[in-house]
Amino acid sequence: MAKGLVKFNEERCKGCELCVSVCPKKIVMLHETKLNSKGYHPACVIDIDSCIGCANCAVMCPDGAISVYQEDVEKSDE
Amino acid sequence: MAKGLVKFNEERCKGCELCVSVCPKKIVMLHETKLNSKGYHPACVIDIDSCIGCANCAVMCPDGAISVYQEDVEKSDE
Amino acid sequence: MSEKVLMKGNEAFAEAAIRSGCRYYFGYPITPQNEIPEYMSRELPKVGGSFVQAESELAAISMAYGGAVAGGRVFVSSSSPGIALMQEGFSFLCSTEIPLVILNVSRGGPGVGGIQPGQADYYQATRGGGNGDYHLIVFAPSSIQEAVDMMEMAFRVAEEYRNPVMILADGLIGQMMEPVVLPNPIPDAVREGILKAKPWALTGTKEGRPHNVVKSLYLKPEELENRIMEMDLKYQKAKEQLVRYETNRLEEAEVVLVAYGSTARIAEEAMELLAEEGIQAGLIRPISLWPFPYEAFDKIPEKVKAVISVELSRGQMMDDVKIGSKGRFPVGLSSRVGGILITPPEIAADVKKVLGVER
Amino acid sequence: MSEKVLMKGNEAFAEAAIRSGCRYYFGYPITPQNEIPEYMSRELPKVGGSFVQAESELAAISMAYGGAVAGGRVFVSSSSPGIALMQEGFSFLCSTEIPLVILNVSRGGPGVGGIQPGQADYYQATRGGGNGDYHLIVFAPSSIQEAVDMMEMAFRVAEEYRNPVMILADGLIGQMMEPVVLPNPIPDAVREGILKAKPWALTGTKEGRPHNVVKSLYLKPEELENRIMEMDLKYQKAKEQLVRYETNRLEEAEVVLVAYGSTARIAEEAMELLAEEGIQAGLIRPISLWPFPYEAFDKIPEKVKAVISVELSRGQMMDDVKIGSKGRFPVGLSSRVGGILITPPEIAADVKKVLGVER
Amino acid sequence: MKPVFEYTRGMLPEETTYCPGCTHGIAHRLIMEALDEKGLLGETIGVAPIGCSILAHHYMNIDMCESTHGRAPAIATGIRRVHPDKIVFTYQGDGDLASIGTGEIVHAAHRGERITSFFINNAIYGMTGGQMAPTSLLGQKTTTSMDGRMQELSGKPLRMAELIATIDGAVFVERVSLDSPGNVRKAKKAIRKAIEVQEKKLGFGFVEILSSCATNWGVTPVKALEWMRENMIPYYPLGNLKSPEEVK
Amino acid sequence: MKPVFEYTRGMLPEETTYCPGCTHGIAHRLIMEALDEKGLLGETIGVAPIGCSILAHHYMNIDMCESTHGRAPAIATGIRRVHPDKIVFTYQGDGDLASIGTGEIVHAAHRGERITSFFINNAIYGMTGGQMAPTSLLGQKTTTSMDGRMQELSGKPLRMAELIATIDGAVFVERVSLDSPGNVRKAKKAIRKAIEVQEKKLGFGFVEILSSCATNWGVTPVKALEWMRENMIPYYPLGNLKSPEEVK
Amino acid sequence: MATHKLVIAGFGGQGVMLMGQMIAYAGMLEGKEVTWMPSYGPEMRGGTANCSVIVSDKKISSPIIVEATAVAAMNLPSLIKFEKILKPGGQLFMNTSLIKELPTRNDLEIYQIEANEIAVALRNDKVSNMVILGAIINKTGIVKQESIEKVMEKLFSGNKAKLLPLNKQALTAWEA
Amino acid sequence: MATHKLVIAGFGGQGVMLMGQMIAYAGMLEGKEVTWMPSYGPEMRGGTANCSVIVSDKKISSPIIVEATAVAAMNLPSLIKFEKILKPGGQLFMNTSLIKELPTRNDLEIYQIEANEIAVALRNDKVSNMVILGAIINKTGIVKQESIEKVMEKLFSGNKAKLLPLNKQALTAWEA
Ligand SMILES: Cc1ncc(C[n+]2csc(CCOP(=O)(O)OP(=O)(O)O)c2C)c(N)n1
Ligand SMILES: Cc1ncc(C[n+]2csc(CCOP(=O)(O)OP(=O)(O)O)c2C)c(N)n1
Ligand code: SF4
Ligand code: SF4
Ligand code: SF4
Ligand code: SF4
Repeated sequence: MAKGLVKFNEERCKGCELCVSVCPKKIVMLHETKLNSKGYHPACVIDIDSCIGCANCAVMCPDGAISVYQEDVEKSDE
Repeated sequence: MAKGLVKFNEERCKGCELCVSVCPKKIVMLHETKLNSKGYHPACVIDIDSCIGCANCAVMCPDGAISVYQEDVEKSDE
Repeated sequence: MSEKVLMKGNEAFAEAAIRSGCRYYFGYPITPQNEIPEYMSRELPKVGGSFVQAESELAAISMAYGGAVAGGRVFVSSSSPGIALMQEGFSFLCSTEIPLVILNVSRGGPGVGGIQPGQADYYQATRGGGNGDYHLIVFAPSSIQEAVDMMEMAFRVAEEYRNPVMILADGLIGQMMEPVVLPNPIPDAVREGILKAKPWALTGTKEGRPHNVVKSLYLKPEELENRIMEMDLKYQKAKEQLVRYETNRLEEAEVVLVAYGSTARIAEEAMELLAEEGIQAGLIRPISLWPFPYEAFDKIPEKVKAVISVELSRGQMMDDVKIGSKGRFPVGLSSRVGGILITPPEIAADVKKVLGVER
Repeated sequence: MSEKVLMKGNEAFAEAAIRSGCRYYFGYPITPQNEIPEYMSRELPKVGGSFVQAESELAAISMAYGGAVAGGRVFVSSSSPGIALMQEGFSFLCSTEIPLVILNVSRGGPGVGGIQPGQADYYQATRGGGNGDYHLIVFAPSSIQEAVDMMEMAFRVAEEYRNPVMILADGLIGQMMEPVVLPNPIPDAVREGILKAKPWALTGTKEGRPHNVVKSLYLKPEELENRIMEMDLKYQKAKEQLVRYETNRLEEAEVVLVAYGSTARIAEEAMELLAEEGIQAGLIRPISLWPFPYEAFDKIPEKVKAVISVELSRGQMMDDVKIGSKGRFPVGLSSRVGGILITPPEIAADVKKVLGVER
Repeated sequence: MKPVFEYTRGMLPEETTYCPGCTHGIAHRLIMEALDEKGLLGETIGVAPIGCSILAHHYMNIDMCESTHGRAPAIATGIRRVHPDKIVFTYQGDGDLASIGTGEIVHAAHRGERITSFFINNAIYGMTGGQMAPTSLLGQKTTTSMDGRMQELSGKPLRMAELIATIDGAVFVERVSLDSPGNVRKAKKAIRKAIEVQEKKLGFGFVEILSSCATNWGVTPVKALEWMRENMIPYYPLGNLKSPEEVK
Repeated sequence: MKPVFEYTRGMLPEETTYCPGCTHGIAHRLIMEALDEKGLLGETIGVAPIGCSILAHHYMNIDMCESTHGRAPAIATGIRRVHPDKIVFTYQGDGDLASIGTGEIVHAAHRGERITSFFINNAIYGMTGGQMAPTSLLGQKTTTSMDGRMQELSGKPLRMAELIATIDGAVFVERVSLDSPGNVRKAKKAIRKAIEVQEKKLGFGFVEILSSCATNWGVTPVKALEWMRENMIPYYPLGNLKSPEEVK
Repeated sequence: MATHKLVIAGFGGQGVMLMGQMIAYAGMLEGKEVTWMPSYGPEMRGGTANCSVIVSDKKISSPIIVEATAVAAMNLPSLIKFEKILKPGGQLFMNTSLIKELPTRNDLEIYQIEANEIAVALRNDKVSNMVILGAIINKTGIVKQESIEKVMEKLFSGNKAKLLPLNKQALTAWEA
Repeated sequence: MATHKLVIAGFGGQGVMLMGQMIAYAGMLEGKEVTWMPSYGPEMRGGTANCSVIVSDKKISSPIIVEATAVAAMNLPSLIKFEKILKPGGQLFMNTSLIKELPTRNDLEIYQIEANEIAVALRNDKVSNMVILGAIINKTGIVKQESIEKVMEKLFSGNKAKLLPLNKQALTAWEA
């Protein structure tokens, strides 16, 4: 399994949960307590180790709040 | 063959020759000399005896200038 | 008379139209008047009427013409850019002499502009953008109550004059809530009589009368001129009979404010502020914008130092204020635009500037 | 200067637009201006330009906006009801400050009306039916030559002011033929420079500059007010710099005629008729209808007994004549409508009636 | 002698102002004949377009009004709401219906408005003197396409019947032609059916009627019929595109 | 670490004013990504509609203008004539394109105008607060159809892609949806193809993009995606309706 | 005379527009002030077409003719419509090939021209309008014959040049 | 005081519109002059919603509030936007469950209400707006509590009747 890394721009997040709903690993959630300056609970990843870097969350984010990176495939293969 | 009779309202005629062009017996023509008050040569029938009463001329007349009658079928049959 | 209710202006307008016997509404959504089509879509079917959400304002005014040509009491509403799209229709309706009532809940322009209240559709309403010699009859209420009270009159005038009547409101009285006493519904018998009183309406001949024809094209200039002169007579009559206005403290005034619609309410508050400072201001409030109450200006005492047009536009009503003033007084402007409502202190300040009073 | 040619007004207007550097024309057929799209469809492709027959006047003015927003010199023409359909577009063009030239070859209204010449689009042109505070800049030529000569100026003014300019002609000068000297085509270099002088135009960023945005919506009232006040400044400047008019024999006059466009030619003949009868008539001919030459009226000598608005409409320009006259003189009307051209004897008769002169 | 063909009393005695041989006259007559035969002349309200046939109300012996250019289907919608039981139709040219009035015809169909639109497709703007219409054929010379309509500049002609037929609310769609007695008779049948659809309150009906404009095509009326057969019908195939069970 | 997904520089850093979960944001991004990948950001001119996305120019990093309501395809036509070699597109909602702007979209297609129209079908009027659109589904509750859209009153929802596909000048027509990552990725492909059609000067391109409006549907953004799958996609089948050989 | 005001009227297709334009053109070549104004629009379809031509030494204020100095009527409806606007003593040109009636006024200078017959005699009945044109310029002096011939030379050039002699001939074919 | 000018502002969805309408309604029941004016349009989507309520003994000329006698701020952006328009000494109601900051002005009468916590204590966090409403009428006297209760009785009738006791309770839940 590929290994992914997800970065959130919390200020842009509107807490819509689209990312939450499409994560195949169910590791994206809204932060329970944190509020951004717009007053939304921003999304975050609760178990980054399970992330496979599929980028589904980012593809569905209407607000450009998510970037996804993957460990270099060669590296992880070797 | 049925026997027809065609009446022209010459004042309404605009001399377009649509009736002329669709008569299967080629017996409709524009009057060569007569002019109606609009200045058109009105259509007329040159050989009423050949008329079969198909009403093609009237069907095509855009100006309601033609009426067509047919001898009663019973009569002509008897 | 029914009891007082607290209602949003737009909904009150819609309800008043229904109570005035309107059974047909055609409209296209636009802020700040969406409560009207929404209300009509719910309520008209309940009284056997018909609501159609048109595909555009052009279609809406055309459907309205269709409904009215068929004899119905028809109501149409929109807001500024939507009204701009109806100009060809208005000219056509006037030329065919088809009555209906149009409500413009106006907002800031030009173009898309903004959605906050504005009064910059004064030219549009009173001079129109349709082609040719015609006039809409235009009334401008300054409260929900006044709007509601004038609705039935608007339908009657439209039908008597066979001319569209426009009610020029704005986002302020459309969106606000105020206690209002709704008029009683007109009796069914009266409502049903309306169609009968329109012998010109298209109802099908039933082969019992010559066919009715409603037309706008007159290729022969002589005929067209006759039609226009006939209409002109009607418009002259309107100038005699339909002028509506209020004046306030004109006699004592040293300065006169002219304001219509929502702005008149604010101008009244400004008058009080000025009075506190010892400046006597009078008010002319045109209620009919076309025909414009020019005669009100004859009542302005000679001593008045200036007449000030207070409007949420860059001096559109000022033209009529100048015509009314006939050069007797300098004419000034007090205005905010873009959806900003002018405040009483701002009006007072403008007045003092014009009068050259030290602050 | 080229030699004199005999040309139909409409074709001369089209050719003059091309020579003024116009390369884009969008239009929808309507009598009496069809020769313009027809001419453009033949000639524009020859000079590398583009003609599109739009699906409607709404589409035509929208395409025109598109062409102009992209930096092109764009020309649009129509006639009265077609112009009515463009009102929303005009308001939008003014709000986005996009320059172009519009020609109204006006006919009789209201509604479909007739197709003979009329001047009943005065309100439409000068007060508009679009929403909000905006103005078209309007010029009214009284001959084909004048129309042709003002074309290039119209494009320049439109671009300098970033505002649409309307040329208000009528079926008379559109349909008639007169000898005319066409202007020389503007040099290619100048024409090519036009686009460069429009840093706001949408040309693609080439990623070499921040993106250009042309907009009309301002949801914040403060921003919208600022925009309107900026435009207002521009309109004030226009009032100082763009007023155009002619006067004729004002000094000796005992009565003053005010007439524009084709009607001014007829009024001049009426002046001669009156002079033969010993009545001295002067003439004010507004060439710019917006801004209106109010200052011309200050030149009217005090002794003048009446000012008469001569127009092929029911007293539309009369509003401006009244504003200009400031109550100094009674204002009368001399008019025929419906496509009928007023004649010099009719004008003379109207003048005498106003003056109370025996026939 | 029994009458085989007499001018319908649906048409008023007025003579039309149409050019000699203009098939608008035939189309008018067919609609009025159909209404008369069904006894509906007194129950019908018509809307005339802007175009040569703006004065249709001069000739048709029914209640009628003029319209703003292209808006007839919206106007008919308004009439329909006030008179739910009358027959309501629009009569429109190709400039009126297929150009400026595209939105109104599409949305009358979309709402399934119970009206009938008779669409007179003569591939040109008649009234204004022969400009290109959306239905002008490729290569056809008009006053705004002097070298013939070119696809690169103006696209291919619009087939309205096919377009309207994609809309669910349009339940009856047929294209007919007035080029010959046979086709005129077929046209009549389609018109009758379209009216039946309305009587039965089934939805929106659309009859596209290929028609001639000898004047602006620059040919004689008889040649114009030939041109229809040789050029129009091949591009605009005749026939029924849609018909509800109830009137099949 | 290699980037799998970074926000495209085609989008400006501005935050959008769209409601939480509004898929307008996805549609914006996809178009900008496609343009960026083809190196066309500097060569593109866009036309924003009247609708929630009127401020698209606030977010898209290209030359852009606002339009009058529904007229974007006519505006794009004007732009196209002045800049024959740029990429020109319109971005329009269903009120804008399928209602008031019906005439303009049909005729841009009819002329085979070399532009691309991105049609955001969210089955409602968003900006004005949830009125019925021509694309609202039967039974769908809106502020002007409180008891749900009824066929008798308002007809059946209009399928624009199918209608446009009947027009010869429209050479590329596809319907896509933004309800799931898979469909978003397919949408992106269709958008790329539509832009290619324009680069190759083949004709008019139309991409209908099913989109959500949680706010006016009165559901959560996640439920909105479900509603799309359960209700919209069955009525508005996804897929390509038309594609020229050159981009297949 | 300082100002000629001529109305030419007939069926659409009889070439009345062209006749008027030729006179206006010729007037312009002579350095005169000229205007030409057509009737226009759909009413042309059924009825009559006409144009007004003014040729003058002075500036022309309106191209519309209220009182004509001359009228050319190419058919009966035109005669009926336009004899009324002639000034007393005005000149009336009638194509008597098509008009069998006489005008009702008796204060006019009337020229009856069997234009079609004359044209047929020239072996081309299309030039009947040029026959009338010749009569007009001959009797009114509105423009000179050389000027009209110059105009004809411009008009009938290129592949139409072969029509020039016939047209010139038609111009002088009518003898009063 | 003769004229109360109250602005209530917060997120869309916090019920600020309803709060304002209830006060206006109550004022009307008391025979006062009242107006209610909402912010409207698409800008509500992202930002704040607010309404202005005026209750007065005199005719009200404009429903727009230039200088407020009281402001209720349900979130931080609202506080920032509206504290400015309070007249000196004006009353400010803050929902301190959501606003942790303090206003910048120090010439105001400030009421801090932990509305959400109070509502949660009542077992329904949806009534936090009624808690604030109670505070407003209690401290401003804009309308009487009985009047609001009458309004509530109209509002919560039929199948909503079961919500009435809770809402009435919320009205008096806050103790200064
Ligand atoms: C708003 C408006 N635009 C344009 C016109 C001019 N106009 C009159 S009829 C017509 C089109 C005629 O063509 P068509 O609809 O095909 O009918 P036809 O005359 O060929 O029967 C046009 C463009 C008008 N009257 N009003
Ligand atoms: C001429 C005109 N009519 C109406 C409006 C009001 N209006 C603004 S946006 C809109 C429609 C919005 O719906 P849609 O196109 O579906 O876009 P969405 O907001 O759903 O993205 C309307 C009717 C307007 N601004 N101008
Ligand atoms: S999809 Fe984007 S905006 Fe929505 S919750 Fe996830 S990160 Fe936030
Ligand atoms: S079809 Fe009618 S109008 Fe034409 S020539 Fe025959 S009778 Fe005359
Ligand atoms: S112009 Fe064409 S459509 Fe119009 S009446 Fe003549 S032939 Fe018929
Ligand atoms: S109203 Fe609907 S379409 Fe508009 S931004 Fe909100 S969710 Fe998107």
